[in-house]
Amino acid sequence: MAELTYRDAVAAAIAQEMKRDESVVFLGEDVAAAGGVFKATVGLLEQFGPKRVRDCPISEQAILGAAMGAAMTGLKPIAEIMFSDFLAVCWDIVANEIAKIRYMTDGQVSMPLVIRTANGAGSRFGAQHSQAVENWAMMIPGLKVVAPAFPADVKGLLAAAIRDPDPVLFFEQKSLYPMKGEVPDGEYVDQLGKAKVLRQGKDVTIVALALMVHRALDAAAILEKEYGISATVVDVRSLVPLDTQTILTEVAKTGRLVTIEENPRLCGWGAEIASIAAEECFWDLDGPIHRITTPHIPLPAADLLEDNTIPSVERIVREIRQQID
Amino acid sequence: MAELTYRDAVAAAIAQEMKRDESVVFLGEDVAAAGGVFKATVGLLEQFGPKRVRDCPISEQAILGAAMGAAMTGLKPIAEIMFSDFLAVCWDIVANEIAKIRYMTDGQVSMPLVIRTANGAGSRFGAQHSQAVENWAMMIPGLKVVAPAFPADVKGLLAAAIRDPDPVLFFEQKSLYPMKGEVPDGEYVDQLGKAKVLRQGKDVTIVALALMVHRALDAAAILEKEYGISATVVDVRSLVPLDTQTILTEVAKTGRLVTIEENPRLCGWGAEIASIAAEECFWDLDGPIHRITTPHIPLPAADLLEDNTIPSVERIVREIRQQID
Amino acid sequence: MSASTKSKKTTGALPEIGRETRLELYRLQLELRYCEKRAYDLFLQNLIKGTSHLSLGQEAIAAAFGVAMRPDDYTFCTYRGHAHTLARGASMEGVLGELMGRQCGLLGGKGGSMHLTDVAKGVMGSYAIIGAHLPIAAGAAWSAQYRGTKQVAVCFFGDGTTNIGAFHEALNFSVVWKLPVVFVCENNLYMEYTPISAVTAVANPASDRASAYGLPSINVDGNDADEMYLTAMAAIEKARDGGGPSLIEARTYRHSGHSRADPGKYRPEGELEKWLKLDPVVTYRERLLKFGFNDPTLKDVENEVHRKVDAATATAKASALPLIADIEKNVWADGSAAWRN
Amino acid sequence: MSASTKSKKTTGALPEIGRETRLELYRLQLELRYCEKRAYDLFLQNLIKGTSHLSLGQEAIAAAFGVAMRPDDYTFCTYRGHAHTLARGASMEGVLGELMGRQCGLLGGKGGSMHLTDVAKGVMGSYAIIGAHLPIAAGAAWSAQYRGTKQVAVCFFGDGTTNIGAFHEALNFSVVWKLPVVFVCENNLYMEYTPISAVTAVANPASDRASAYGLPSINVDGNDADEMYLTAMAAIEKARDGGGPSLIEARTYRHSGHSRADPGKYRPEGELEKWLKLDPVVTYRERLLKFGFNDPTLKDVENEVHRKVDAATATAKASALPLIADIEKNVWADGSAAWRN
Ligand SMILES: Cc1ncc(C[n+]2csc(CCOP(=O)(O)OP(=O)(O)O)c2C)c(N)n1
Ligand SMILES: Cc1ncc(C[n+]2csc(CCOP(=O)(O)OP(=O)(O)O)c2C)c(N)n1
Ligand SMILES: [Mg+2]
Ligand SMILES: [Mg+2]
Repeated sequence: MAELTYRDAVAAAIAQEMKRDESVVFLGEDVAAAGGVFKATVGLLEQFGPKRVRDCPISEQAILGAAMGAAMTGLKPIAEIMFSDFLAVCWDIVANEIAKIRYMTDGQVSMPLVIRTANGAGSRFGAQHSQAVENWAMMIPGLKVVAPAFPADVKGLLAAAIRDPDPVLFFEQKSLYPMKGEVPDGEYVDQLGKAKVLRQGKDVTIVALALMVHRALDAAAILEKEYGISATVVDVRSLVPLDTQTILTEVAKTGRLVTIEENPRLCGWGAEIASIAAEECFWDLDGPIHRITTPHIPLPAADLLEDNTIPSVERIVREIRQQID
Repeated sequence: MAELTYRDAVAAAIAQEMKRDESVVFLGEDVAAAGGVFKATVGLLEQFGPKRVRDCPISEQAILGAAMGAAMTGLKPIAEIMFSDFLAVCWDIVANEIAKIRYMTDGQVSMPLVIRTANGAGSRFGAQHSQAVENWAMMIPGLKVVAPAFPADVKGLLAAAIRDPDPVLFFEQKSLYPMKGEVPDGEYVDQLGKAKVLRQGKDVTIVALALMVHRALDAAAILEKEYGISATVVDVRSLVPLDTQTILTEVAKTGRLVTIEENPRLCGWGAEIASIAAEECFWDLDGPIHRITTPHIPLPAADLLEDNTIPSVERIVREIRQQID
Repeated sequence: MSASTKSKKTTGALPEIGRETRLELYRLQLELRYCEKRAYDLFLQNLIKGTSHLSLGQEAIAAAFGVAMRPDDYTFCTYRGHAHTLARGASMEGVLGELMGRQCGLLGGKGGSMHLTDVAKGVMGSYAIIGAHLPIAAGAAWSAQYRGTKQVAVCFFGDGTTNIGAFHEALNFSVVWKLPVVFVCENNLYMEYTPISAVTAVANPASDRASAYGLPSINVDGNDADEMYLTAMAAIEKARDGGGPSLIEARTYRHSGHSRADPGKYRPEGELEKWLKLDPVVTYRERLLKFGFNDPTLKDVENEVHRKVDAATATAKASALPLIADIEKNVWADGSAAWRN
Repeated sequence: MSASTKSKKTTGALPEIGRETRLELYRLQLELRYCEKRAYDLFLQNLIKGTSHLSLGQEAIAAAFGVAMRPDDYTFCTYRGHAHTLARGASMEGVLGELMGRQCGLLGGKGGSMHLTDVAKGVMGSYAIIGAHLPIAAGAAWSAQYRGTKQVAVCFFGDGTTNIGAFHEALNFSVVWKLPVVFVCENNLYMEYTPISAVTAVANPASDRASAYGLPSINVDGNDADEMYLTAMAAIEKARDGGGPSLIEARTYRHSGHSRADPGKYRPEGELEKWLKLDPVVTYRERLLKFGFNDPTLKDVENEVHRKVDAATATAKASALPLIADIEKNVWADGSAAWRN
C-alpha cells in the first residue's frame, strides 16, 4: 500500500486503465499539457501521448458530445468537466443524450463513458464554482453516479467506472484533492453500487457522501466521546446504483437515520434515501428521520460565510444530539 | 365565470398582465406570429404588437439570457421554452445565473421573470419531449416553481408569477392544454405558495401535482366507491414556496401519506415531501410513506408503453389499497 | 458571399455520374417519397400516434448521401430523419413499425418517430433536441480517426439549427481536430413556423458562417440529386482522406407542414406552388428521360418501390404491440433498469 | 481576413482625443494597475482567500471603455472583472473589501472576486461561467432599446469564450434584434493555460467570426489606450444611434498567471518579456510625455492614485467580517431565503 493523495489517485486510476485498454481516451480543458487545473491528471499526456490525452476548446457541449459519439462507436472516453457547476452548460448532452440513448434505441447503442468533475465547496470560489450537484445527476434516469471520499475509493471506483459499460458521473470533491490515504498497489478495481459501513454504532445511522463522510466520522467520534452517543457511519459512495440493502440494514439496526448532504436542501439525495427508509423500514424507526444539508441557498464566497453554510462537524454534532435526546 | 381551456388560460393571464403593465414582454420560439406550437399564446402578437411579443431564433441560451438581462434592467419578461426538456440546453442560464444573481450580489439585482414551459407526458413524443422536470427546478436555490392542474390556476398563478419579483418556473402539463374549466372573469390573481385541499378524507392523504392531481382525484373516487377507502387529495400547485403547513396538517389528520409524481423516481419532489413528513410529522404517521412515481427510466414513445409508464389511475388505486390494507 | 459562388467548382473535378448510380438515386428518392407518403396516410388512419416530421420535398439530399456513403459510414439525423434512415438501408418495416409503435419497429416502440436508429446500417441515431447531434457526430468521427478506419460521419440538420450554440461548438471542434465529418444543413427556409430569414443574421445560415471555422462556403441545390451527389462525394472523399470537415448548405423546401400538427399557414401565397415545380423526384424523372432512360424502366422502378412500401406496411400492421413487460428493459448494458440492489 | 484590415478606418472619422481625456485614460489605467497589484500583495499576506484573476497588462481596454461610456450605460464582466468594475467608478474599498470577504465589500462577501457588481454604477455583474453574460448583456441592451433610453451595454470577455455556444447565440440574437450592445473580446492569447491558437479554427477568434453575424471585422491593439478609446467611442456611438451591435477584438496579454494558482509555466520563453515591453501603462506614459505632458503632472497623478489605493486598502482591512446571520438573506426579493411556510 502506498500513500497517495486523492488528486494523484485520479491520475493513477486513469493511467491504470489506459495501460490495459487502448480504447480508453481522455479529453477536457487544460487537462493534457497543463495536467488539469487541479493537477489531477499530471503526467498522462507524457505517458500516453497527444492522441489519447487531449486538450479541448471551451466547448463543454462539444467535449461531451464528442465523448458520447466516441463511446457509441467503440471508444471508452473519460471526459473532464472542470467544475461540476459547468455541467449546466452541457446538461442537454448529459441528461437528454448520454443518459437516454441506450434506452431510446432499445439497447442498440452502448455508452461506456465517464464524466469526471470537481464538485463541492470549501475553496471560497463562490456560487458558480462550489456547488455540490450530485443530486442533479442522480435525478436523471440512465446515469450512474459515484462520489468517493477517500483516495483508495478514487482509484478503485474510477477504474470501475471506466470499465463499466454505462455512463458514470464521477464527482471528485475539490477540497479533498490534497488529502492523503493508503491506496492498494498494482491493479486495483472496486465495484460500483456498494456502500461502506465505516463505523458501527448503536444509536443512530449517519449516511453521508464525499466530504461529508469525513465530517460524519469526526462528528461520530465527538458524539461518542463527549455525549455517549454511538453512531454508525455509512459512506454511500455510489448514488446510482444505490446500495439500499446496506443502508436499510444499518438503519434498522439503530432505529435512527440522519443523512448529511452537501447539496442544497430541496430534492437532495438525502431526500431520496429518507423516502426509501420511511417506506421500507418505517417499522424499524424509533424516531423522525433527520436531514442535515446545505441550506437551500446559493453558496456565499467569503471563507467565514462558506464555512458556516455547508454542514460543519459542530452542526452535525448539535443536530444529532437534538435528535437523539 | 367563463369556461376556458387550460391553453387559453395561458394567453388570458399573459394578456391581463400585459395590459396593466407595460414592462411585461413576451418572447420565445414560434410564439408570436404562430401563437406557439401548443397554440397557448394565440392573439398576443395582434393585441400587443411585435415590440412586446417576439419570435426568437432557436437559441434558448440567448432567449433566457435576454430575458434575464431585461429583468435586471426594468422589464418583466415572460420567456417560453417550448418543451421543458429543452431547459437542459439553457440550464446554465436558469440554474447558475437567473437563480443566483440576487443572492450573489447581496440583493443588488432583481430578477422578476417567468419561464413558461410545456412539461410532461401523454403525447407520445418520446424521451426528449415528454419529461416531467419540475424536480430539476425545485432542486435549484433561487427559483420558484409552479405547476397548475386546472385552467383557473393557470390564469391565477401565472398572473401571480408575472407579478412576483422573483424568477418563477411555470410548468404547464402539455396534455392538459385542451382541458376545460371555470375561470374567474376579469382581473384574477392567485397567490404563490398555497396548496389546495381538493378533497377531504380520513384514511390517507394523497399529495399530487399537475396531471397527477386529476389521476389522484379519479383514484380517490374509485377508492371511496369500490373499496371504502377515504382519501384526502392535496394539489401542491407550487413546489417553491412549498405549503408545508397544509401538507403536514393533512398528513397528520389521516396518518398516511402517498405522493404521486410524474417525474422519475430518484430525487423527485415527492422525496422531498416524504422527507419533511418523516421528520416533522413522524409521530402522526400510522404507516410507511409511499411514493408513486414514474419509474426511473427515460420515457418510451409508443402509446401503450407511455400509458403504462407514468402513474395511471389503476396503479394509484392498486398501490394505495396495498398500503392501506 | 463571394466565396459561395466558388462552391460549385469543388464538384468540377469529379467523375461523371454513371447510369446505374443515376437509377439508384432515382430509386432511393422514390423510396423515401413513397414511404413518407405512406406514413402520412397511416396518420390519417390514426395508426400513427404522436408526432412526425416528414421529409417530403427534401428527398434528394438524403438519397444522394445514401448512395455516396460507404456501408460502414455513420449517419446522424434529426427528428426529421425517416428519409436519412431509410437511405442507409434500414428496413422499411422497421421504420413504419416504429412510427406505429409496433414490436417490429427499429426501437421496439421505445424511441418513436423522432429517434430512428439502426446501428447495423450505420444510422447512429435521430436526435430531437436541436443541435445536440452535431458534436455527437464529431465524436463518432473522432473515434473513426482514432481507430484509423477511414469511416466518415455525416450529420444532417436544418437551417434553424445553425443558430444554436452546439452548432458553433461542433464546427470549431471538428475543424481544430480535423475530424472526418460532413455537416449538411438542409435549408428549407423555415425553423418550425418562423422563416429562417427573420431570425438569422446572415442570408445563408450555414454557408455564410463557414469562414468562421476556416471552411469554404458550399451552397448546393438540395433538390438536384446529381448536384447533391457530387457535392456529397467530394466532401466524403475529403473527410476520408484526412482533409477534415465540410459544411454544406443545401437549399430545399418541405412540401408538408413542420410536423403532423402544422397546416403550414404561415407560407406566403404561391411559395409552395413554386417549390412543387422544383419537386426533386419529378424533376429527376424528367432528367432521366432526357438522359435516355426509357419510361418503362422508370415505371418498373416505381412499381417495385410501391410494392416494397405496401409489403412493409403490411408487415408493420401485422406486427404485435410491444410488451408492457419490456418497459423496464435496456436502461443499462445488463438489460435492466435497476437503480438499487 | 481582408475585412480586418479595413477595421482601422472606422476610427478615422472620429474627433481627436482631448488632453483631459488623455489624462483621464492614464489615471484610470493607473488605478486599475495599482489596485490589481495591491490585490496581489494582499494575497501574499493571505488576506484574500479563494481565487482571483488579475487584469495586469490588460488595463487599457477597461480604462478606455470606462472613459468612453455614459454613466447610465451597462457593463458586463467576467471573473476577470476587477478592472472593468473599477473603471466604471465602483468604490475601490468595495472591490478590495469583496476580495477580502469584508462587510464593506460590494457584495458583502457573498459574491467574491469573480462576481463583482455595482448596479448603481452600471456594473451589472461579473459572471464566472464562460459565455453566459453575452446573452445577458444582449438582454440589458434589449431593455434599453425597449425603454428608449439610449443606454448601451458593453460586454467584456476573453478569446477562449469565443468557442462556447452562448457566444454564437448572443451574437446572432443581438444582430437580428439590432441591439445596442458592444461585445469586446480581450484576446490575451490564452484560455487558462492552453494557447487559443491550439483550440480555435481561425486565427482571430472574434474578428474572423464577425462576418458570420453580418458584422465588420474589428481588430484593435488592446494595449493602446488611445486606439481602444476611439474604437470604443465608435462602437458605442453606433449602438446608441440604433446601428446595432459591434464585435471588437482587442489584442493584449496578461502579465500574471490565469489565476492565483497559476505560475504561467506554459508560456514560451521570451513571450512575457516581449509583452512587458508593450506594457500599456508604461507606453502610455511615454506617449503623454511626447505629447507635451510634463513629468510632475504625471507624478502627481501617480501619487494620487497610490494614495487612493492605500486608503481603500486601509478601509477594507478595517472593515468587519460579514455577519453569519446574513447568510440566509437576499435569496428572494423579500430579503429572505424561505422556501416554505
Ligand atoms: C433545443 C430545441 N429548441 C427547440 C426545439 C423545437 N423545434 C423542433 S424542430 C424546430 C425547428 C427546427 O428547424 P430546422 O433546424 O430548420 O429544421 P427543420 O425542422 O426545418 O428540418 C424547433 C424549433 C427543439 N427540438 N430543440
Ligand atoms: C463554461 C466554463 N468552462 C470552463 C470554465 C473554466 N475557465 C475559467 S476561465 C477559463 C479561460 C477563459 O479564457 P478567456 O475567455 O480567454 O478569458 P481570460 O481568462 O483569458 O480572460 C476557463 C476555461 C468556466 N469558467 N466556464
Ligand atoms: Mg428548416
Ligand atoms: Mg484569454
